[in-house]
Amino acid sequence: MATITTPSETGLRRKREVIDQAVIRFAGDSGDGMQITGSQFTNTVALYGNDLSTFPDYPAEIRAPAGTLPGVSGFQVHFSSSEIYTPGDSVDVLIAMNPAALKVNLADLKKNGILIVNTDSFEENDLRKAQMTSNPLEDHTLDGFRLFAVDLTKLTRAALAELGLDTKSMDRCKNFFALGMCYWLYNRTMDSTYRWLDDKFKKKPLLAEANKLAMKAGYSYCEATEAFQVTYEIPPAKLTPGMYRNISGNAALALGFVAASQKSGLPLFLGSYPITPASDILHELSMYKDFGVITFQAEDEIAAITSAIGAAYAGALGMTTTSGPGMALKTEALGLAVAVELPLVVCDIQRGGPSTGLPTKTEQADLLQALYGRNSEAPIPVIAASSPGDCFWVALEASRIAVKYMVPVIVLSDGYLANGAEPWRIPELKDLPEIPVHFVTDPEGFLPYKRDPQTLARPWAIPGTPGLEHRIGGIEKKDVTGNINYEPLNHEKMVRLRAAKVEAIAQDIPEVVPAGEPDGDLLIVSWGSTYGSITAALRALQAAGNTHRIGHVHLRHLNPFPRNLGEVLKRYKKVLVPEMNMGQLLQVLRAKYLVDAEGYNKIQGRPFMVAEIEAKIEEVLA
Amino acid sequence: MATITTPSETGLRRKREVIDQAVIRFAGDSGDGMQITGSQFTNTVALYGNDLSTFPDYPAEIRAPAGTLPGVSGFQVHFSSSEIYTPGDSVDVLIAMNPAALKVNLADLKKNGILIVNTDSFEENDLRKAQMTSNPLEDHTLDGFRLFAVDLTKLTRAALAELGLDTKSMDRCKNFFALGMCYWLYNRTMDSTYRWLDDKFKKKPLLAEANKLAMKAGYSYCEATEAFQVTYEIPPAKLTPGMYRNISGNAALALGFVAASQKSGLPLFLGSYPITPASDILHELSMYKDFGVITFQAEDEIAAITSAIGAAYAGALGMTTTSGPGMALKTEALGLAVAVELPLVVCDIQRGGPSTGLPTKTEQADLLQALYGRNSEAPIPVIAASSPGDCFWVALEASRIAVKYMVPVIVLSDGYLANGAEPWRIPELKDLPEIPVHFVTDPEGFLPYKRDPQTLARPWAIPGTPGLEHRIGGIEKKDVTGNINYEPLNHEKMVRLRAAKVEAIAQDIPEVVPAGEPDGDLLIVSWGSTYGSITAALRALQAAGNTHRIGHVHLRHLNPFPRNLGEVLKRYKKVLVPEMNMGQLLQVLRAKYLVDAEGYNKIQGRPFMVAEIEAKIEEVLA
Amino acid sequence: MATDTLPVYTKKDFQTDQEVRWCPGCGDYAILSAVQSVFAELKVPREKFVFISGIGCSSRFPYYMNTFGFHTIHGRAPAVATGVKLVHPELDVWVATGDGDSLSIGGNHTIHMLRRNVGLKVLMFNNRIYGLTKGQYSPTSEFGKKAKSTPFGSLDRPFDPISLAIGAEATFVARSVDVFQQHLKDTLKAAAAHKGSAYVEILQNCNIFNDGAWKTLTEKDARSEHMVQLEHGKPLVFGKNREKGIRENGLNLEVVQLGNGIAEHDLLIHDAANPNPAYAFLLSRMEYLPDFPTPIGVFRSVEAPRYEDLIAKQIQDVIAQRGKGDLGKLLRAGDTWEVKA
Amino acid sequence: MATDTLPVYTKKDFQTDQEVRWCPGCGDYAILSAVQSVFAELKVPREKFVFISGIGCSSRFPYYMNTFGFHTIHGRAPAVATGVKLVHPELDVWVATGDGDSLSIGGNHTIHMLRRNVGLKVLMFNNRIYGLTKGQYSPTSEFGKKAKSTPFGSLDRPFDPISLAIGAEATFVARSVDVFQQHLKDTLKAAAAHKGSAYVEILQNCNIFNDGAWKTLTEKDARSEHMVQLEHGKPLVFGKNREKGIRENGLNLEVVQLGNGIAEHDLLIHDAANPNPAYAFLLSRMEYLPDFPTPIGVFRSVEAPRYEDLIAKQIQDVIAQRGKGDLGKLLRAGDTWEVKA
Ligand SMILES: Cc1ncc(C[n+]2csc(CCOP(=O)(O)OP(=O)(O)O)c2C)c(N)n1
Ligand SMILES: Cc1ncc(C[n+]2csc(CCOP(=O)(O)OP(=O)(O)O)c2C)c(N)n1
Ligand code: SF4
Ligand code: SF4
Ligand SMILES: [Mg+2]
Ligand SMILES: [Mg+2]
Repeated sequence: MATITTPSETGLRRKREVIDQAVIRFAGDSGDGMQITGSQFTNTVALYGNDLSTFPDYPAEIRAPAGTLPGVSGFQVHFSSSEIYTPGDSVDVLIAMNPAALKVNLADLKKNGILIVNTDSFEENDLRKAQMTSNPLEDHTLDGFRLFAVDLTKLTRAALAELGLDTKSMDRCKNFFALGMCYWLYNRTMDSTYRWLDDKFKKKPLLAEANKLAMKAGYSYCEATEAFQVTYEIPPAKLTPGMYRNISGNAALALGFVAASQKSGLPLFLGSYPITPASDILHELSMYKDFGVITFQAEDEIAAITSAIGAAYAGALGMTTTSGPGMALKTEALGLAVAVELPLVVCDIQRGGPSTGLPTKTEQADLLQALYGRNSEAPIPVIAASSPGDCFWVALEASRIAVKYMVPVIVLSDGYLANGAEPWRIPELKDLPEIPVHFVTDPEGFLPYKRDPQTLARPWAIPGTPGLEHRIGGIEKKDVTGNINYEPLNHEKMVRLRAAKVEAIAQDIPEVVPAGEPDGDLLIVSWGSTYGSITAALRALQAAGNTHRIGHVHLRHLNPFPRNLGEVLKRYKKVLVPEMNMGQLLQVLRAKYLVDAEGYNKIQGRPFMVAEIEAKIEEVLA
Repeated sequence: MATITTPSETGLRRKREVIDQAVIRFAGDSGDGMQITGSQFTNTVALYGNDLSTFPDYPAEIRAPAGTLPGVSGFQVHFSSSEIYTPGDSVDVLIAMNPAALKVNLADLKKNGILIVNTDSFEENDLRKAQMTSNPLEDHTLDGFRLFAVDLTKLTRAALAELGLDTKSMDRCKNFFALGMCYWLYNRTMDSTYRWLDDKFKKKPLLAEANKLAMKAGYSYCEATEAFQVTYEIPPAKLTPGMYRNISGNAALALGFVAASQKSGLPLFLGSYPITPASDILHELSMYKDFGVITFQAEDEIAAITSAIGAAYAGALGMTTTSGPGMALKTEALGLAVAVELPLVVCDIQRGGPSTGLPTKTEQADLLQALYGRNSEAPIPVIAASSPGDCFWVALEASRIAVKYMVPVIVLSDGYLANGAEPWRIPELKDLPEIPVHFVTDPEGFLPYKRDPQTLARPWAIPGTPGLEHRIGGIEKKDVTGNINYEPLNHEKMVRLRAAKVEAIAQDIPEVVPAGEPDGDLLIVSWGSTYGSITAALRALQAAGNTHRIGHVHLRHLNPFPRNLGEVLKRYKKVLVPEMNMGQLLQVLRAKYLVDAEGYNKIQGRPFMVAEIEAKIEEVLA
Repeated sequence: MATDTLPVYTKKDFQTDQEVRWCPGCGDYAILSAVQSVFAELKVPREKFVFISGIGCSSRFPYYMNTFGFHTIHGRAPAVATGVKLVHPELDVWVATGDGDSLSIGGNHTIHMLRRNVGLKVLMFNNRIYGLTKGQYSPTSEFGKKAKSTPFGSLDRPFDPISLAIGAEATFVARSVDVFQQHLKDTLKAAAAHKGSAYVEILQNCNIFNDGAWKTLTEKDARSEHMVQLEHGKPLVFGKNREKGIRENGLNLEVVQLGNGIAEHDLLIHDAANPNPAYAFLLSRMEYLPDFPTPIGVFRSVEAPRYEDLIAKQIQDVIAQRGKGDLGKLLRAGDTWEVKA
Repeated sequence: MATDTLPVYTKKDFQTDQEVRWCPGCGDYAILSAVQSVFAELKVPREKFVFISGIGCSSRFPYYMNTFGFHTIHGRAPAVATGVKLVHPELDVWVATGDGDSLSIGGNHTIHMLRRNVGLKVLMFNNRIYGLTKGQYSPTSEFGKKAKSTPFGSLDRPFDPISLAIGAEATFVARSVDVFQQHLKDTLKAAAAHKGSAYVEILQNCNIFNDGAWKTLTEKDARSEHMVQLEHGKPLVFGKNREKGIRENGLNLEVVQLGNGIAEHDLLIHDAANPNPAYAFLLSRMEYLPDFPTPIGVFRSVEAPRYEDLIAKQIQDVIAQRGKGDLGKLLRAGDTWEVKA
């Protein structure tokens, strides 16, 4: 670790350490603006060129009273000079705006980590609200950390004294005082935040000014006081060249579907009923009216999906978004979509269950529901996103398959991807996949269930097309003609055709290529949001000089599986399947390939830590 | 085959063959009363002591116009002097009341089988309605069968001439003319049908008389004419001694739940929404008000199951009945039942799918939905009935488990069991299992999620109990106290506890004991309504002198599996899993036991034929 | 499209080759025939018609109409149809449904469709029974109904479909009867002409499971006594010899004998366009009062913006303000930064 | 049970140890406090109270009531509660729900519960927004509402919960306001006293996502101008100085100035017991007419048999006729035969 000693303006001599990465968490009351503070810090490090990964941690849906434990809101930023994949297991710097925030987050602070607390909010009743019996600043709770006890509130008020704001408004700026301190600590410029403040408070320049002053005050406070003996330097990362933006999974999904609509030339129709953590997709898409997006907030999840089926029938790119409980309500309608063979995309942003469960926490436990949660044999392609940015590409892939094969497609994301954000390389339009669409128009020889010999897709014949008047429905249909038909052999034929159509997609998706070793001691098979932790863990093991031959297959397509998966599984002595559920992918792999794979299951409403995966791998290989 | 030649009253000498079994099918228009005719024949042979199995084959739900193909209604009776397990693959005697009935059913008549047709209904337009271009009685369609062309209508009218009935009423009796012929053909007495007619037409003695006359006329017609050269004798079967009745699967389920209610002392509450083929359970139970049964026809399936959950919460034996599409709608509520850990029984009478599919046809394709069709990890015990009579016992077992473990239980039956009937040995009340229930009443130390150490069941504390006021809900709960709780480790603990509770049931159910060989070449594993065909096939193979060592495990418990199943699977060289789906049990067995089992799948809306299973087994063993 | 280029349709043009599978004598046949004739007269290109249904005997309807047809799942037709309409407002979308499909499992979708005023024409076949599932009572069955699931009589109070629809903000509500072909056709035309949601209750006889449910209204002689026709701008007169009428009486209505001082112009003059739904609601409760007749015809028909038009307009407005969306710009929106090679 | 053996309750007895997790300033606090005080006065043993809810901020209610409580799933509380009531008619079952829970996803269960007249007391917290999911518009949000999912304004016409309930055959319908504690308590008591379904719309302020939704009714001065209290047997008077009133005018209502010839007895005298729902429906439409106030209080309160009582009675009657069911006999019913050893 390089160390330069620089004379600072104040003449104090300080160490400046060049390090590879850092994790910083802003924590405070819901009212303290921690999300804004975090995003500002994120933008600054992003613009500077670090790789990064962030994770907001809101309180449960309802706002709890100020200062209480359930009211704590946090925002974590992991930034680095090399590629990173997660927001980080534990934090180097914790900013705690009140006792509750301290109590909730302290466990994640590294030994000897930097802890900045706002001493002004450690009064008797602050402690009581946080259910603390003694003051941590006084007992020895905080030994073993580098504690910086700062009168944030007082200092901020002092800095803003001139402006003549009421105290409430002044106190609203104290998060920017803390932000200023962090900028100083990591040698960052405050410019982008200045710009943002100017823009945000166009109408209220005084508030812009106030927040700037507070931020500067925080910065100079560190400069002036003896407080910190070190500052840190984290050089830019070598990322693939290109234009970048920071993006969350839900925002990326929304963009992906708008892109799919544009590439296919189909109007986008979203039928949705709000539910955490999927609602933001509805919110995002409802802003894109200029792209002709139709967003329909339905009376319930059933109306949401059935309206989307109606839209698809009418020739739109029909989709619906939801989470576990809502997904359960859509299963009957999913069966209809399978039977009438219309394109449809259903996004399930998974959350903790069962039932209402842990609405704001993440989980991966809807895979089996996605695969089998319908009456009778109703096969549906299922694909899962692996990172916030990947959600964009998954939306395009789902739309491509739905339209090409005339089939409903389920997209699995989760609360962690939905709210987590990462820098995303913005694609060139020309790099987006084509999504060709063909509506039949020629009545000559038209039959509703006459399939394309290659894709087995039936024709898409939309209302309004002269001469194509026809009837479809959920009752079993005669092959080719689509007329109601109860004949035994026709039924078996149709059941097998619907299955074959989905199976055929395996020919239309890439084979898997394991990361790391192509064969050897251990293969890790995973899907969804565990991608980051597992990849990071494998890098870490490698860095630590692990000598075993380890491969990693992260599946995007969960039905059908890539055609070479079975063969790849056989190349390794052991197979480990880490999942945030009780072993759902594991069960499908074992059934299909009779491979004696082992599961590693965490079902705690939060992602795997890199260290947990590392430890498990070492255990398995030991 | 014994053959006696007896002088008949008319002096004609006829052969009377003693045979082991026969299959007879009555087929006609929906309006021809074939169901009644069939049930009468069934009663008579039952009272005589034959073993038997019957299957009605109605037209699709809507009544099609008279004389048309979709309008054909049939009733098949298989009766024997030895044990039988199915209604029979093909028929020895077919009664066809009109051309449509002939067209639909002829394929199932054995070569050289007896075919009785009502020639009076083969006019021009009868043929047209049946979409026949030429008259089968005249072309050679019927060569190779023993055709008896009888002017059923004319003869019936003649027989009833005296009574002064209008022709419509007279023609309504022709099915009894046909019935009379069959009684003669199989040397049966008409007494029980006389009794039934007297009872049914108490108020209309004239109609009773008319039908009796018609039946007698049919009987003496055979007696008098040269028509038949042979009559058949099928001696009584050696059945386990006891009192018997004929029962359908749906009726047996209903009785089973009334019995469970009586044995547990809990009021029975059924919340249901009508759906084919489950509706009859609702109809049956709604007649048992004298047992205090509360039947609530809800506005939809969701209200049906949630009202049952409310009833269970209030201390009733709560249940709901449905079929595939309705089951799909109940999945969100099932998750709630899992989370609040209340006893509940959900019956899914499976039918052909996907979506509306084949509403009146049978299928076994809801197993995976029953096991996994819910958001997140929500394990539920699943039990399946294997025969109409077994439905009674399954209802009791489901109720026992639900109440003992405070857990929702899914019962799987199907259209074939629901409508099919067989003689059922009526149990003595003392042979029924006990279903002990314990409501907590002591506030001392009461905690809503303090579990019974052995069953892991939480206490059942019903509203109205002083001092037990408490709150439950679908959000994750703190172990023991049941308070809302979002802690990561508590969540994992609760998820594992709910799973462990269901797994523990394996200790409370019998181990499997294979029928046939305890080990050897081939093990057949099956579940549900395939029991009959498979058992019959194995008997047949044995009879045919098959020398391979074959075992058969028919699973009642599909979650959890009997504890020794894995070990049993290893005792055989091969494992074959016949199912009326695309391989659902197969997939679970392969995943759990890594056994390379093979599936035999038929998905045609109708049961396996005995011959199909035989052939498959021979193929596998070849 | 210019209607003069329209092929001239006959009823036949709207018949399909599918064998109709309703019971002989079912009231659905009459409704099918009326709809087919009316469609032939509507001057709408056949390919613009879409018939969407749920599940039930009534919901088999689309199979027998030679238009675009979608037989969906139980109770969800209004939601599926809403999706179709929002994507293609110019289509003429009709819904065939039953008292169970529309008011039992589908009740929520029905009231929300009406509240939004989606431009759908809903034909609700009310036979006061579940026909397809062989005869359970429905939400419109009379209290005490003995049916498959209620051998001792049902204990639910029925909905009045007209009252419920009005309570759900419906802009067009009407009632007709399967066997009154002319009245039915006129009612269908009125519905077709209405811009927003049109909810039409059609009293239909299920001769198999609920025969004669509407006898008192359909029997030749009884008819005129038990029924009053609502005609916009006309007084409410009924009775075998049109000798009786309905008159205002405070906030209520009363039945009066015409003659000796009481003339038709003294009676309540029907105003289907009355903006206040309380008026139509009052009419819908008439039949529950002693000696009052059952009204048929158009209870309410008022103008209100169609949901699909509002949605299309909002999109146009936003595009007018912002210009058509540019995907490239959208992807680059917000804070971006470039990583140089 | 004899009420004299009843413990004397105080509000405290109905509070729980659970930390209340609504936003500071939320109208739900006021409702909770009113319910707790009213329960203390109802002379019902505490263990007989059951509070059932769906999902939403409002549906967290049961956790804060020291009674039996069941926080179920979104929209299904009326169905769950119906199950409880049918099994134990003697329990005092209340439902806490919101405008989304009760009228969006739960609309169908709500109208069917009302139609059946199940003896449930439903408290519908109407904040005209989805609070728990952070601010999407709801079925009661005003047309054009800008909310999370409608940045350009919503295009749905709202339900009037009172009209909808009346259209669904409700026997008791009332409206009150979170901040009018006394009026709210009186309304809750009236609901508690009603034998059948009681549907109470409580106007509630969500100060986070829809602050001031009911300002015009709650603001001190505006209040008297925009609101009229419905009191059985009393004239409809309103205005700062009670100078205005509502009077019948044909089938409609009109706003009149009191004085110069017009006295209170000339006004409409409220009759909550009016058997014809058209009367209460008319009142529910008043607020949509220019210059008319919004009514609060009990719109309708009529007697009708409770569903749970009818079901219990049917069972008793059958038992009275046939005697209690005998399982042995039941199993042996129909044709049986014996197989001898
Ligand atoms: C989800 C679901 N639940 C139940 C059914 C069974 N079902 C089919 S139609 C029907 C009711 C039909 O009644 P109605 O809508 O009045 O139509 P009708 O047959 O009387 O014309 C029911 C309960 C189904 N098909 N799907
Ligand atoms: C099946 C299902 N769909 C959606 C949700 C998400 N959700 C929870 S509460 C709610 C709406 C709440 O609105 P309201 O009933 O008005 O209650 P409030 O929070 O405003 O009191 C929604 C959409 C859910 N929990 N379950
Ligand atoms: S069952 Fe009734 S409604 Fe259905 S087709 Fe037959 S007669 Fe018509
Ligand atoms: S979000 Fe609104 S309704 Fe919910 S608790 Fe907060 S203020 Fe109350
Ligand atoms: Mg009906
Ligand atoms: Mg609300």
